[in-house]
Amino acid sequence: MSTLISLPDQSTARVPKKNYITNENGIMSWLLTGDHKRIAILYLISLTFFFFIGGAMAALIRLELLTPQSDLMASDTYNKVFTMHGIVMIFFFLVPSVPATLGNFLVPLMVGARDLAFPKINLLSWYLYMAGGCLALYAMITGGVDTGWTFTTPLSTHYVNTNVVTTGLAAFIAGFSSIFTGLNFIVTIHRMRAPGMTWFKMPLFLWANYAAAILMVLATPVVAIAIVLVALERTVGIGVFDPTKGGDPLLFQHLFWFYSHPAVYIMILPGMGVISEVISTFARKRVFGYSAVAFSSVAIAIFGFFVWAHHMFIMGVSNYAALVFSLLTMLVAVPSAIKIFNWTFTLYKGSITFETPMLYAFGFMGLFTIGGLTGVFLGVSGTDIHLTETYFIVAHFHFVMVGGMLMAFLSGIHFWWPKMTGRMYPEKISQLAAVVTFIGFNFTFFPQFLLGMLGMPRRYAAYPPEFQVLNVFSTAGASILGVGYLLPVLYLIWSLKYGQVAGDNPWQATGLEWQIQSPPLTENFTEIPVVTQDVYDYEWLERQKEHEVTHVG
Amino acid sequence: MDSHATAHSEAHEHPAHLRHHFMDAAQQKESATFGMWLFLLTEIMFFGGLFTAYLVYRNWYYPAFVAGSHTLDIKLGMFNTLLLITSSFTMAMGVWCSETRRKSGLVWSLIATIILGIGFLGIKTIEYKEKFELHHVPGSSFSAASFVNPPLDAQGKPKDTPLAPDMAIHTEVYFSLYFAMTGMHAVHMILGIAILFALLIKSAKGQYTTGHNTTIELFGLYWHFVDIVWIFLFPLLYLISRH
Amino acid sequence: MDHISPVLWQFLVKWMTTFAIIPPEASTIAPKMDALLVFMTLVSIIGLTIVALLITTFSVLYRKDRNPQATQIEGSTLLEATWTIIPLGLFLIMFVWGSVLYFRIFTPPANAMNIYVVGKQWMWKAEHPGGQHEINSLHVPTGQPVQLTLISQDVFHSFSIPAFRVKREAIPGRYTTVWFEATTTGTYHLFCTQYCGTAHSAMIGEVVVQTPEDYKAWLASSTSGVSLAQNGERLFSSLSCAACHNGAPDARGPNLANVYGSKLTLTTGQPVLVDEAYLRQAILNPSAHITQGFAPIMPTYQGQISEEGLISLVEYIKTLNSNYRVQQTTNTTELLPEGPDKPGKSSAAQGGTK
Amino acid sequence: MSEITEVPESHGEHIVSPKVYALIFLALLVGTAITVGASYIDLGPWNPVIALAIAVTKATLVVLYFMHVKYSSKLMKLTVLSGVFTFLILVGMSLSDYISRAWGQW
Ligand code: HEA
Ligand code: HEA
Ligand code: HEC
Ligand code: CUA
Ligand SMILES: [Cu+2]
Repeated sequence: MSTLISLPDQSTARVPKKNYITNENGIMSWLLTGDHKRIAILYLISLTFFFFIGGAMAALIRLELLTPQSDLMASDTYNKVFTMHGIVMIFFFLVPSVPATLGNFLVPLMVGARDLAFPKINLLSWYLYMAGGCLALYAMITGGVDTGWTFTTPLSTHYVNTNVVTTGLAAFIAGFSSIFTGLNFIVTIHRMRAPGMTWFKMPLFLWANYAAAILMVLATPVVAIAIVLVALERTVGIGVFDPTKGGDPLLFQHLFWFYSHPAVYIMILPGMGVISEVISTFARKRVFGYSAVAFSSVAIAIFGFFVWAHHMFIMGVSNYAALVFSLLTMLVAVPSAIKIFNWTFTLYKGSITFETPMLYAFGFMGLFTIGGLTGVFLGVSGTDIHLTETYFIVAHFHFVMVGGMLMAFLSGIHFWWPKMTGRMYPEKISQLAAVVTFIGFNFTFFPQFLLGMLGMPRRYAAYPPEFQVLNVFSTAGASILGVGYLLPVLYLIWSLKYGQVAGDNPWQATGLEWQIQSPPLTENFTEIPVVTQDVYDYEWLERQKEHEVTHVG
Repeated sequence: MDSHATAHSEAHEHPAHLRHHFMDAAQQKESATFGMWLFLLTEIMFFGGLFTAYLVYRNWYYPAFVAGSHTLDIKLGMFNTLLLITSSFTMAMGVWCSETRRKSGLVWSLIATIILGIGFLGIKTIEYKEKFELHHVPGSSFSAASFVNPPLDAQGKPKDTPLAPDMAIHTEVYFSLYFAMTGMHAVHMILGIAILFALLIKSAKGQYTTGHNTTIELFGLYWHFVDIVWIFLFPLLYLISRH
Repeated sequence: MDHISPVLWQFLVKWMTTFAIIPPEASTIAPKMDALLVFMTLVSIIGLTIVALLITTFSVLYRKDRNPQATQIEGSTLLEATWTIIPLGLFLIMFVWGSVLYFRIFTPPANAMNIYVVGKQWMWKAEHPGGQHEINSLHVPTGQPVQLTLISQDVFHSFSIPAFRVKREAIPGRYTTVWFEATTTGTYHLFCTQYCGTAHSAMIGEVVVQTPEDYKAWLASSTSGVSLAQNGERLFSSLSCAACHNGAPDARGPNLANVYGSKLTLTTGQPVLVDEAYLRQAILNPSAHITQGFAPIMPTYQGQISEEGLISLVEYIKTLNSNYRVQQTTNTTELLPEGPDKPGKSSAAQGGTK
Repeated sequence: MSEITEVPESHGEHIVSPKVYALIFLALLVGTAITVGASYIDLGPWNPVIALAIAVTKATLVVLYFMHVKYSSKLMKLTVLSGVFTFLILVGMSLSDYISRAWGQW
């Protein structure tokens, strides 16, 4: 099968001596760096760490669910485990995943700037992230927390005596880290585009991150205040959510989901940005319906604010509110469909190759479509009654978050790895990992749809024996999945030293970031580029190459 | 690369405050202002959660909110509003002074702002203290007794209409919101005053009056925002059904 | 099949023999829910297949080996419109259909029999009107609409019967309702599906659907001898409610006969419909709704009556359709040896001084 | 391009004069007085409406003049508006649930 990868002659090629990694040495040069690329690397390392913490929790969950009884751990331990799994995976892995690593690395490169607008705030955001993460781990070690990641009141305020306040504080701090990232992106994209880089010449990755950043800035503070009120209720005893004092516990749900629904789009949008870049590159084609894809990102961001109460359909919201929120949920699902179809048609008349990032992107398209369509099952208020709070939800959100976003994240990491490190990973093994992940994923989470249809409730340490068979499938799948995730870590680390030298543009991609050396210089561009070519202009790229050849020859 | 003439050449001398990744001071300043505004948006949403809670409960427990509101001292509240508005004015003058490079003007404006801010917090402390004494602080020591049997005035008539006991206990919701809202506001004031001190020291050394005054302007935005929050808190908390 | 591990084999056999992707349909709403679910599943499968087929076809047709040179295409407004409008249309059909279902499930019919369910960490208590109590189980007859009135004593719980396709959250401080009409006798799962703390997964039970005759027999065999209304009557007298609500024209409190289901006018001029939720509110937060013509003198009973007690009182007031019963209660009060409850009385006195 | 010697005014930035500040300051004081005054008159349901209307006016003045939005770019105006908009979504759509909970009960 023909491939796209064009690496320089390995016998003579070198990773450029002067680049952002070698620019300065010593641990302090990393910990005090203002360089967006180094901060991205810091994030990448710490995120991976938290992913494996969360993954270990997932492994425990799946082991416990191997048998119907709660025999591996008592139910209170199980509750702590899935709570920590959810909190770590959401707040410390998935929300910052693509924006904080790839976004930090690429936003300035793609707009043609030397750095993000506020490098110090960017560094601060990493420190906040770490502080929040460490606090969460501390809470976990010193007794854990068992409210579920949703902190449901009045359970979290009055009926558990675990580390709710500490964990809440951790999420609060992580929230500010996310706000600062978003703020930085918005300002950078608005104010620091290189000359000629108009809005419609921006890669779709930027549009997607821009939309996600809007959500980060506007939605996160609401969960912050909700958490503050929970903490005050626990410590001081104020009565805002406490039904015995006349408060309404549903109000907490409103405030929490006002953030946490947009948060799911914070999680998916940057991933969608990655997919746009990857599909376009490996189909050698401009993204079909560029402006439709761009605007659908913004539409998702805006409509994402209007649908939060679909998490509360059976919780006692008014039936009429349920009607409205259900309708709006249908509307927000459409832009995602638009994107899927546009990516599909990008393949039409392309010249397609199947490198690892592309395989992950295909995985994304299939799994996200399933996850998204099952989201519609939940958004329809009638069917939500049967499916809510069952494994159907668990399957839905793992399909969109793991099958969708995590796949997109891995796709992006593989895609930009040569740019970040200057080295290639072993292509065959990475393709294998992508396939293993896809298979393992389906084995793990597809049975959960069936479990949910059958009515198995989520957050159960013990369950009726008739559900066991499907649970065994799921656990078996999870172990395959675990291997699928372990592989990339191994060969990516390996490639740092032994990987082939990648050259500036191994994929012959069009973005500004590919026209500079890899790894880039600390200042990114020796001269700020003036953008004259269109976005995804492969013809321009061809001419460019010819030009270079004749120039050299 | 297709990129030729750069918009900004390396050899060009940077002003001291211009950071390397900006093309020019205008871009830097615009970015900073825009960033500050985005931060203020997060603040709007942060208080938005509290306002939502307030509106819900005010509709549910209107009599309790009226009674709770009547325990607040309208004179102190008004005086505090005055202090805060004035401090906003002095802050605006400070920005003007730094724009027009009047060093002593800036210093004095900042001092005035600090004094007014501290005055505000001082009065807030007096008000909080009274709430403690009356057991109106939510939590284990809260007591709604004074709403069921309001204190009598000189003529032996109750000062305020008594509440039924079941409504009276909901004054705790009012006071929870009162403390949460004014407390969050006070936290913002305290942070602001701390920053003001830092600004004061620097401006006394002659900074911010050399043409690079972004910091002062941004802080001004923050301070005015805190003022705006109070502009809403005052009528919402103090002025419920005063007639 | 010897080479497959026997355990695995066992599992497979077990699964194949009991293979089901939807739980039994045991209520009138279940087939309706399933029809929508099947419709949505079909649409989803078709949509997914289209996407998957397109991707595969394009990947085969336009792989680099076959098509070394890509043709640049800008986009197509017609196509964009197509895949905006078609999914939107389908989603809207689902929305309308689903909303009809939603309103049906959450709007009990007038002739439904009412069973109260109280959730607490970590058990379900069901209270039948006849005074039958059950814990972690629920007996219902076939062919009869049953309304559940749910409330929680502590945190959110969720009462879920997958075989009936209904589920409703029990929330603290407020009644919620859901209804169903069972069709097939049998024993079905009852789950608490809202995470409610340590023993959440133990908050399960069974729903026993019986023929009306069996149900009657069960009712007769498990009665505690005191119906909810009778228990309520006892509370009504021991809490000295009758001191004010004695039905006399000059009574301090309004006449409670026939109040259930009627429309009252509040002092604010607003009309309200008196349902269970209103009655419960009226006892706990009397001053929240003052009936026209009365002073806000009724004391609150917050913290003095358990949720079960409140349910009994509500049931009692619902059964009041003449003053006769109240007068009887008044008389029983005098006959009762232990006399009215102390806290009730003292707060009543306190309320009375104003 | 920027030169150190250049005065910042030449960036096309608008400096609001103290006179305007003083005027706004005065308006705010008057606004406060009116709110307090209005709260002592019984206007029924209009009391909170008036109080909020005045507060909104005051806040708008602060935003436009003290915070220079009147003299800022379209982007800045849009930013402020989008903040207000999201705030209204949060409050409005949450309240829509509370208001309609009792619907269908009469
Ligand atoms: C990345 C995260 C992510 C994403 C992107 C989504 C996307 C969506 N989600 Fe999901 N959701 C979660 C994460 C996510 N969700 C999580 C974590 C929870 C659980 C929280 C908890 O309780 O713990 C949850 C829960 C959840 C609920 C609450 C269920 C309940 O509690 O009862 C609902 C209800 O409406 C819902 C709906 C949707 C919808 C409609 C979308 C839509 O945006 C999906 C749109 C996409 C598509 C529709 C697919 C593409 C469409 C096509 C290709 C068209 C096919 C063609 C035809 C039909 C013709 N989600
Ligand atoms: C980004 C988000 C994310 C990700 C990536 C995952 C990943 C996974 N999740 Fe998770 N999950 C959530 C977010 C996520 N989850 C959330 C939000 C909840 C809800 C929590 C709540 O209810 O409050 C949840 C709940 C949840 C449940 C339901 C628990 C319950 O309701 O009772 C289950 C059950 O199967 C599950 C399984 C898994 C599995 C098998 C994976 C796999 O994809 C993970 C695969 C990875 C590995 C297996 C790691 C590999 C590493 C190793 C093998 C090394 C291990 C090291 C040691 C043991 C030292 N998750
Ligand atoms: C001190 C007198 C008093 C006592 C004791 C009292 N009530 Fe009342 N009750 C009233 C008055 C007066 C009203 C009408 C004003 C109002 O709605 O608060 C009322 C209203 C009600 C209503 C609402 C019906 C309507 O027409 O508005 C219910 C239900 C009710 N009471 C039940 C009870 C129960 C049950 C008890 C005992 C547990 C009780 N009351 C004890 C005085 C009393
Ligand atoms: Cu009760 Cu879960
Ligand atoms: Cu959602």
